[in-house]
Amino acid sequence: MIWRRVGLALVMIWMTVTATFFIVRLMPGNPATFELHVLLKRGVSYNMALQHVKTLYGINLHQSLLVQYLQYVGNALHGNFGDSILYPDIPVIHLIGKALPWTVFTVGTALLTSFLIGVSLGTVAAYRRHGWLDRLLTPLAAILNGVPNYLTGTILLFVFGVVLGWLPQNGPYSAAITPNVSLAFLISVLRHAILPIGAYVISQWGSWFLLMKSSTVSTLGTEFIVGARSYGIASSVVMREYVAPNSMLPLFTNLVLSIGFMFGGSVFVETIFSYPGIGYLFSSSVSGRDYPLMQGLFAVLTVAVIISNLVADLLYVKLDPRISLEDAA
Amino acid sequence: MSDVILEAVNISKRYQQRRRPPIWAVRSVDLALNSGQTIAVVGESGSGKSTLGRIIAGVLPFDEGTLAISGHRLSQVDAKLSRGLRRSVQLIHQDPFAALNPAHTVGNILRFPLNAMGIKSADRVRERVQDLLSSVGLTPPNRYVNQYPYQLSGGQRQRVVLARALAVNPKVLVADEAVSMIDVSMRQNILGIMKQLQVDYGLGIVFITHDLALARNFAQRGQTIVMYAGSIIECGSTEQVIQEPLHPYTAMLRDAVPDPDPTKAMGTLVPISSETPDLTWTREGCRFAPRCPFAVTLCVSSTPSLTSYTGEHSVACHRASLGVSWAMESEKKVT
Amino acid sequence: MTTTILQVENLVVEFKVNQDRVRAVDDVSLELRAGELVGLVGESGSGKSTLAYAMMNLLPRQGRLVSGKIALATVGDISRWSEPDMSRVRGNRISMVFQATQSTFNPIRTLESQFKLLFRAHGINVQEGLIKARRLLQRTQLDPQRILTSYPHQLSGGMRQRVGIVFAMVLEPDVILLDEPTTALDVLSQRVVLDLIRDLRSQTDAAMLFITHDFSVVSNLSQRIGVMYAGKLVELAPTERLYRFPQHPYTALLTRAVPSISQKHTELVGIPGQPPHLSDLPPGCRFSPRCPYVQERCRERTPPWSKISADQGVACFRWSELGEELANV
Amino acid sequence: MKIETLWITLRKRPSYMLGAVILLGFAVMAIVGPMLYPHGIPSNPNELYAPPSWQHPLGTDYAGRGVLAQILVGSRYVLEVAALAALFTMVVGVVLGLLSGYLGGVVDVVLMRLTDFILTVPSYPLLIIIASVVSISGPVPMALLLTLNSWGGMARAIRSQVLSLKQQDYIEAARSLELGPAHIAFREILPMMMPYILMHLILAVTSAVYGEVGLFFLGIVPIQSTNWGVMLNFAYSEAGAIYSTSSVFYLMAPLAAIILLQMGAVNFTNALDEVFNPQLREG
Repeated sequence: MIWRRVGLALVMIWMTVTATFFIVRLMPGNPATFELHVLLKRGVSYNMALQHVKTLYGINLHQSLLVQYLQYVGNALHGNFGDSILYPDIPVIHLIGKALPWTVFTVGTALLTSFLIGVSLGTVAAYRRHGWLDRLLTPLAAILNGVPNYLTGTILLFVFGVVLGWLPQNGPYSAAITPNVSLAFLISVLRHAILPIGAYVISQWGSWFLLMKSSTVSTLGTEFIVGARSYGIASSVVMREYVAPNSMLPLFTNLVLSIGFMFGGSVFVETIFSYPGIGYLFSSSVSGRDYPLMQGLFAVLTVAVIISNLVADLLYVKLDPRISLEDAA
Repeated sequence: MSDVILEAVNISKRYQQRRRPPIWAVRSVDLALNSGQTIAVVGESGSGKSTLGRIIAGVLPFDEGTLAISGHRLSQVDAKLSRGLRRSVQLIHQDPFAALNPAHTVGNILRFPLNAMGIKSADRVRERVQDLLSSVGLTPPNRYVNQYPYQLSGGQRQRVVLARALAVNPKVLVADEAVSMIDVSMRQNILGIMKQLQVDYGLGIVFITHDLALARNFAQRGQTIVMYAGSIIECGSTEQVIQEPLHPYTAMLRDAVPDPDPTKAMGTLVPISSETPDLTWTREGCRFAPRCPFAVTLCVSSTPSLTSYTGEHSVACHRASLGVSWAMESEKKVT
Repeated sequence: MTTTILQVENLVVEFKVNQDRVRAVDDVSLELRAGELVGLVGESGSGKSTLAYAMMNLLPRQGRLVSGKIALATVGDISRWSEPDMSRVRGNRISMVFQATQSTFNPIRTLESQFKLLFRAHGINVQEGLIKARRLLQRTQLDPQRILTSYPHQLSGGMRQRVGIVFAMVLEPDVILLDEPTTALDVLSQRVVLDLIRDLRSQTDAAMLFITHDFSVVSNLSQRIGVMYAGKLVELAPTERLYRFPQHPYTALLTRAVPSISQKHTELVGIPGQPPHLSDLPPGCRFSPRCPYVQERCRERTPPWSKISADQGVACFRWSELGEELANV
Repeated sequence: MKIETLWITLRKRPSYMLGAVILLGFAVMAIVGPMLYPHGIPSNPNELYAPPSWQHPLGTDYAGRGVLAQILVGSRYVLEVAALAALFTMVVGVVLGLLSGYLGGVVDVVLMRLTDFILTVPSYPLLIIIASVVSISGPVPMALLLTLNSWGGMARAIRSQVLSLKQQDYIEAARSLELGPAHIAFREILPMMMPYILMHLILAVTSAVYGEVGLFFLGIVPIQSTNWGVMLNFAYSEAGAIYSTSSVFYLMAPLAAIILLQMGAVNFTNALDEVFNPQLREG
């Protein structure tokens, strides 16, 4: 049954690649043809222009749509999304490769931080329901939970970057430092990452908090907690062996799933902080109408989501003995 | 001889499973019900008794066989074909809380089927609603019309369910464990109403239960069908089936029923294993054989069919039809 | 004369429903003796399960033990004990079997690890404990190896119920409370469980309280039976006496409302009316609105508990005059 | 009767009432706001980034226009799009969810694969790409674009609700009584889903606000009129206000408006939850 899941994921990936092809090829104002016309107008010879479009988009406009499509898919499967327009003559895949570590670093750290904060506070709030912590945090979490990260990012940038001036406003590290393995460089990288990470964490922890709280509350209400107490198991052991594992279970799938979502959400935060990750690359590709780059990024982002979905499914089966892959299908 | 109002012939129901053999919930079941007659269907959970009930009530499609309601034959349940027919068989669910939409008042719950029957004038509807509520003992009716289901007790809810069924002038009631979720002190009241309705309207009743004592109590002068793993393994008049069971499974069910009289010891017959039957089983052999203390080689190699033993009393057991009574053997074992 | 193991005296339990407080258990006294099985029969809302949960000090948040005593012969009155103190006696002094055992086991741990937790909680050598558990499982006609390596959901209802009984008995408690242990089971599984309880009862000195809504389930198993109605204990007597010569009209009507498989057919009658809502109790005797033998005083005053003999009592004004009549209902 | 219950519930807690008042306030603002400035918001080159005053309670922007005035005027577009998007989301989600759950079979498989795909694709990047390829003009296309992002979740949720309601005994009873598919859909299933739909509708409004403001903020959608997203965008790009402390009101006003809206939505949803959840009502 694992193969069925993998198969479904592959179909999704194929659909994504197809979708990106058609967005570029069939959308009104088709960028590939547009580019061709621009080149022809500039006096480039037809063959040269065709060749240029081909390296840009991986599409040979001279051939039939089917052949173009097959070529595009073939290239995409090799990670070849053509060359960038904004950064002439650099393959899209290289640009993505350079941006990816920055996003993985900030998004990963933010995810873990918000998860830990949300889960621990959520547990406390569930145990002390209607206590002061619960009454303070629950409404706060409910409000912050929905607030998008471009708002929190803007506020952080303004308060800590502009007004207080405590932390750098943009870039991955100070321009005065050359990247190398030194403490100064490391500190600079961390200082630059604090605000972007903070933006993610503030808009993310609330959802973990609310999830964990409701999950724990419902676990605490289950019969097996009463059962454990009836066998004389001490409260601390009940908490460790019964409440925590059962409440965390539904959160793990969400954890894996949100990796993909946060990659998508990096567009805003990285734009605000001019942080050179995937999201920044994406928004500059959009404003610069760099379609090959846009296509490549979109495909990579989507595949990341699909793969994390797949991992979540498989992981859940491992974690919860009640679910077999067949039932879950 | 009264007329047959419900006849099921060779009914089967399968559930397909991915990469596994299908589950046979009901296998080749025959059943005929006259007006005013009571048939009790007994068996454990998984015996197919509820599935059969929902099939004959017309709410669950089946795969094989024919179903005839008042002489109209349906090879499969089809919404258009059965227009109006489905109404004549009404299902009484086990859980009266789940059987009533919590969003509607008792008055509306009864008004909807009346409207569907073509009774539209507000006065006529009000009158009928009052009649229906009184006939199930919810008096005075006006006290209940504007109440929501959650404001009623389990027994009262089940009365509303009965009144709703009655609104469409049914010929048959299929009561699926209709009192098992009702408090003991009120069960007999609900059953009493059902019996009264049976007399008043000549209703045929299919009474599905896992409790043999209850089956005996309710279907005393009727028939009893015993189901195991989707098939009928014994049927006959209630007194015969319960007093002189021919199938070891029936005897076990009877022996397992606890008696209110503390001096009565429980019966001695217990199954040799607590394994529930394999519903995907399609090979030859009696499906009860793995749990049967009296199984012989024949039981494992060939499937017994339901054959008449004495008069209307039929059984699907090799040992019974061979004339070698397992009952005598069991006497020996015990003494 | 056998020794008293547990003494419940004038127990009162209240629940908070909306702004009201209702008495789910009202002034109930009961004693359990060594090696004895007492049946406790009542319908929904009679307070029978609440009584058991109160005895275990496992009342839900809205419930509160208002007054009364729960005295274990070995450790004294436990009614006011704190949770940590209670966890020392639960399981090894007083234990409980639940109606739906499948939901009282931790769904994501094997039964073996749950047994281990139980032994560790009470400072018992895990290996010795497991040997004992295996022995008991064998007695219940279950394959110990298979059971111990299983997760709760992998067992059938009847098997789980038997495992639940092993859990409650393995530490040899003084008192075992069985809360509707067969209600969720099929007839044949119920039979197996009842046989098991009968078998274990003869092997132990523990006192058992068997709670059920179905009189016939305990009639053949118990030495004495108590009948509860709307939070009150209305009658308590040796089983055969209670069945043959009921002193309370409710007992008489209830035991006669249950069909029998063995007896000649009799027309059964239900009890008219509805059990009262605990928030809306009638004045005087709570059964008076449904009682065919009701008199004026029954509606005005609550009948006191009349002790007929050492192990028999009834709460009805008319018990001495009605005796004859009730025996022939 | 429903309105009465809502009123009773709202009066139970100040936070519920606050939520309702905030939402009502925003609705009034969206209707009345632009009427206050029929000739546009006057600008005054002598008052750039002025601090709050009686005339401009929230100060002025880089062109000397009142910030509060912009918030008031800008609310209409934002809330109009959000309301439309929520409406479209509800219609598409409910219809597809009902079809998928009620009909089952091939329809279900096809619709659910499609829903899965839409839910898998990273939503903001998808919106951004489409917005950059197709020119968005006016509130309706904008709302449709945002619907693309949100119908999947709604359809999935409605489907699972329908699937579980379909299993209910009272639906089976209605079939057995031959009350008809229209009765079952509209009188039996829909009333049970209404609270659920209503609560999601409110959440859909806030998420549509985030979506559109985000698109304007990134500068992907052509700017036609004043709205909160445009203000944010200008704060960054046109005026570089973000890097100057004097623009605190200009920058923070739209943020505060959005957070206030979210606060109103959360509190009002909690109130609705209490109205509809009978367990809470009883317990």
